[in-house]
Amino acid sequence: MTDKPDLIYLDYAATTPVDPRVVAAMSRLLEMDGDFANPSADHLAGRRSSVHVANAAEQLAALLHVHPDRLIWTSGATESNNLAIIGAARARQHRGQHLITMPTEHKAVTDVFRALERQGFDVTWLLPDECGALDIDALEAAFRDDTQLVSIMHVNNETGLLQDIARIGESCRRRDVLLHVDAAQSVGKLPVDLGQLPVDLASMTAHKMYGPKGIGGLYIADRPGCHIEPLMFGGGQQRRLRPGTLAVHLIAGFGCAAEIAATSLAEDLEHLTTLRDQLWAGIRDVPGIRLNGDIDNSFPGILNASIADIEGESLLLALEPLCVATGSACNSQSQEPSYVLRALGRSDAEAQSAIRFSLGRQTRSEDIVVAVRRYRSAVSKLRDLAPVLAA
Amino acid sequence: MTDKPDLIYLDYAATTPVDPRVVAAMSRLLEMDGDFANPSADHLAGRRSSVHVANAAEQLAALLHVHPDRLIWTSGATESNNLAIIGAARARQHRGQHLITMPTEHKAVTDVFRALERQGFDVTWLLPDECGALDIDALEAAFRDDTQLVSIMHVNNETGLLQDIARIGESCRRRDVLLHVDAAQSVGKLPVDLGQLPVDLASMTAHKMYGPKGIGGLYIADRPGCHIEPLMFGGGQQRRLRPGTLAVHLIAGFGCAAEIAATSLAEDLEHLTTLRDQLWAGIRDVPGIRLNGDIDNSFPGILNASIADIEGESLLLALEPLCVATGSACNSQSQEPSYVLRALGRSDAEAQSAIRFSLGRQTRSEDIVVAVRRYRSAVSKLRDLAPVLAA
Amino acid sequence: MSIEPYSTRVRALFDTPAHAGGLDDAASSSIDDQGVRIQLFAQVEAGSIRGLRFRAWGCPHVIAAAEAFCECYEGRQASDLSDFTASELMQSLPVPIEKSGRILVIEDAVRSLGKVLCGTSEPHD
Amino acid sequence: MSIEPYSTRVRALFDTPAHAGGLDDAASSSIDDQGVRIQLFAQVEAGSIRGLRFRAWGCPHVIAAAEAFCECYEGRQASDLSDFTASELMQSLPVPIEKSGRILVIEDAVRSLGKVLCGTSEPHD
Ligand SMILES: Cc1ncc(COP(=O)(O)O)c(C=O)c1O
Ligand SMILES: Cc1ncc(COP(=O)(O)O)c(C=O)c1O
Repeated sequence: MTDKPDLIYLDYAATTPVDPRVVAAMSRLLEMDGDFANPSADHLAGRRSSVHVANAAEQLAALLHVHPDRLIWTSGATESNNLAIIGAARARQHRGQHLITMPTEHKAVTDVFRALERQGFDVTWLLPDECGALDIDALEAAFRDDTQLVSIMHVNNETGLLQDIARIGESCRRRDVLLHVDAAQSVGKLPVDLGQLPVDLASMTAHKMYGPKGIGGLYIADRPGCHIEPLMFGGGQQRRLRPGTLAVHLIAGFGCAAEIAATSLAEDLEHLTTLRDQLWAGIRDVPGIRLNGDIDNSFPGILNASIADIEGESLLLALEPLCVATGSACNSQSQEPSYVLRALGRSDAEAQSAIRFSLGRQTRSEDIVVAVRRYRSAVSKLRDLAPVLAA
Repeated sequence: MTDKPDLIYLDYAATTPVDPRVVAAMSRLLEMDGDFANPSADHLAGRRSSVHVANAAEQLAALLHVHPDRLIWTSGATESNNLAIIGAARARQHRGQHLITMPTEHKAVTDVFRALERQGFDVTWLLPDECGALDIDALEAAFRDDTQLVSIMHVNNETGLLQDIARIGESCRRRDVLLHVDAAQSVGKLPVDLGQLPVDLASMTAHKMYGPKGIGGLYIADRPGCHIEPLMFGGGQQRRLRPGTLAVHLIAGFGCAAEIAATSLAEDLEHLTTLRDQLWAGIRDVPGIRLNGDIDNSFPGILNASIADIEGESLLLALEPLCVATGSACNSQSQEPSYVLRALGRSDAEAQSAIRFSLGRQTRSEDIVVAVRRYRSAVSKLRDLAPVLAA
Repeated sequence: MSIEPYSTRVRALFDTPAHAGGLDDAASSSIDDQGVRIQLFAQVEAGSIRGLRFRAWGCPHVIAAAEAFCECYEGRQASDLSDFTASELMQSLPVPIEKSGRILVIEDAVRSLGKVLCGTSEPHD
Repeated sequence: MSIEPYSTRVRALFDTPAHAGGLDDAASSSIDDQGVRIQLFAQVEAGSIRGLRFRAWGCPHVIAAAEAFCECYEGRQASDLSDFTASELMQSLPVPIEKSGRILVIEDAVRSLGKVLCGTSEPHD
């Protein structure tokens, strides 16, 4: 599987290639001649490894404008979400068992809340508007005396929609409710100043920001009442919040990716905005097309559009060699129409025809030209194939 | 931190360097020109990634003599232990809440059982004999009608002691009790035939067998009653037992390490036995030395010895540039004397003076020569420094 | 785990469905069921199928199966249509088992076309 | 996170403790407390410390501190010993704060040596 005849990768929201500088940083930490030792070990080699862990925490902390001690390393955003939500719900359950989230969150949030419901927690699911945004008044109305935790994502992984985390966080702070933010799709791609934002817990993952898969982070604010219980138990690593041998090379890779992101973020955003606008300009006049989300209030790396009367699986095949997603990559192996788009009020048919184009640092304008051409020809091919509605 | 004046790494039980072939296999799966895509994605790039995941499962399954479908990828043995123990205890708690383990297990087992105790489970802690072995009669006597799970490690991480998993498993099977085995220190180093052994759940980790850190495995036998509940919730990956984007390069690295282990295991063992014997022959006559464990019933990669009247921290510093451990690497940041050695009946003083030498594929006979010389001179230096017991 | 969901044959049939489209002055049948829409058109001369065309809305396997059917039965006797079974397509393309329902929709469309061509009414057996 | 637990000075003092050992015909003091054992030996001529030696059982900081003490006070007046404080060693080596208890054991040993040398009894204040 080595020859890749002109694949065009437009699935950066699912995962990104690793930046060559990150690869270089990691490759020095693997073999006998590198700092591969266990960073908890009390010997020279161990201490050398621990320097890389400390550096990486500084790098990620600098990107987020927080103190490195506030960061926990996990295996990815799924684990971070689980640890934050289950951990905070359990740590505060003596105060109350009411939690608030939205049905348009990633499965690594919604499925966690469903598990908590089964354990007796009471969850309010706030419905989004038709673009996917949270209505702040609805949030205000949902608070109860026993509300302990709100979890709202920063950037939606299917539509790119941005939630107003600052306002949501202010509402939470006024009521002494914790706010968890799934920032898997925003950290490293949009400015996320956790030193300023009223956020208590934030989940992130390296593989969405040109770092390696298998390493994530959880930010835990240094505020009274902001505590979590661990999900796993073991050696005393990471203040007992997340045990296990620290994966030095992955942590260093995440740190390096964070440092690169900090310097290239503005440029990346400009690049993505230009390409996204080029893409939308190229396909917006296709009859029956409908944007999912809100182009004016979105992370520009994601464009999601449904198309009337086209079968999704055939569209995906006709789009080859474009690598795009029909739903969130994390649940695309199921054939169900996206629950996120259904929650925005799209019909099953609209949801299953949706294509998510997600762009990244290596996407070029020529790729967009091909994508536009492919999309238009795929749609017209499939329309030509379809029965004329006579029956 | 690049120059490493003749460090001698003898801490392979804490973590191993990654085999260069593993590094090569992983490096092809990171960047844009490699198969970095999300293996769950429904497009060409995703399918190419998923091939590597499937191959790795075959490779690891071949090493263990099991079907690849019986393996779950985790972030390491700590997570595997947590998932297996908490998952099985919860899945079977309607049948009974009695669990059995030993105090000489790794913290990633003992701390999990302590957490379960706090949640109302009833745990029997079986004491080892003075070498660390489980008395099978004591196990038989500990079974109760409500016993659901036994967890016993294969190779002890501090002493190298081997438990008789086959006999323990037979006892468990006779009573329809699940057996979990923490095989972090044995998989890839000793023959572990899970197709034959009466084991229901087995934890393993790549970084102890020349694979990368951050990836582990859990074997779940295909037997009635052998079910676990997940610890984390999210996308439907891995039959919902362990969600999160699959870390393709780490999985492929683990697979490659397993394949290498399968072919080099016998030779590795011979190499380690020779070196271990050389080491023990070189230091066994040091006055006051005492072996921890049982050299005739051990994984030969680990040799642990206490020494009378020597302070452990000074011994460790005097041993530089040897990189050895005083306790398990996972809890060496705490200064407490090893709880494992205490459980074998060693005094605090004996436990804190214990040095674990752990050898690996790259250890050479010359390294052992240096280790012996260093150990002898460190001990005599510190003895010379010590007050003559007059007071 | 089947890593490649489409065989080379399915891909080829889907990519260039030579029998896609309608036919004038032709017998036709059409079915809309299970999220699949199929129209078949046949021109028959002296009992032999001179032209066979389809239109389809559905997943790639449905489109490929419709094309494969046309390819196979064009030129044959109209009476042969009653021999057609979904399972021959399921195996030859192949089509994954969970999609059998969709291929049965094609079978229904073929049966119904056969009936139109042969002017027979539903056999009661 | 302090990554290197021992300063260069601590390492040097631990590696080559020039004042390790005993002294014949010397005043001495000895303390065994907090898991630390210390013995100090001093030869004094005309109020001046001509030779100072130690024996120690303890962590590297204890050994380094004992050596540093000897290095510093050899050649000085015996009466200076009463000026010695653990905190000067804590800062100059340095010794991490959680080990202060152990260095106070050295302070006690020095005090006790001072008393032996000056023949004074415990001041009651
Ligand atoms: C918004 C969001 N949250 C969580 C995740 C899960 O991240 P990971 O794959 O690192 O577990 C993803 C991506 O899969 C995501 O897009
Ligand atoms: C016996 C044993 N179990 C579990 C672990 C934990 O493994 P990991 O670091 O992969 O979480 C280790 C090593 O640290 C170990 O030696």
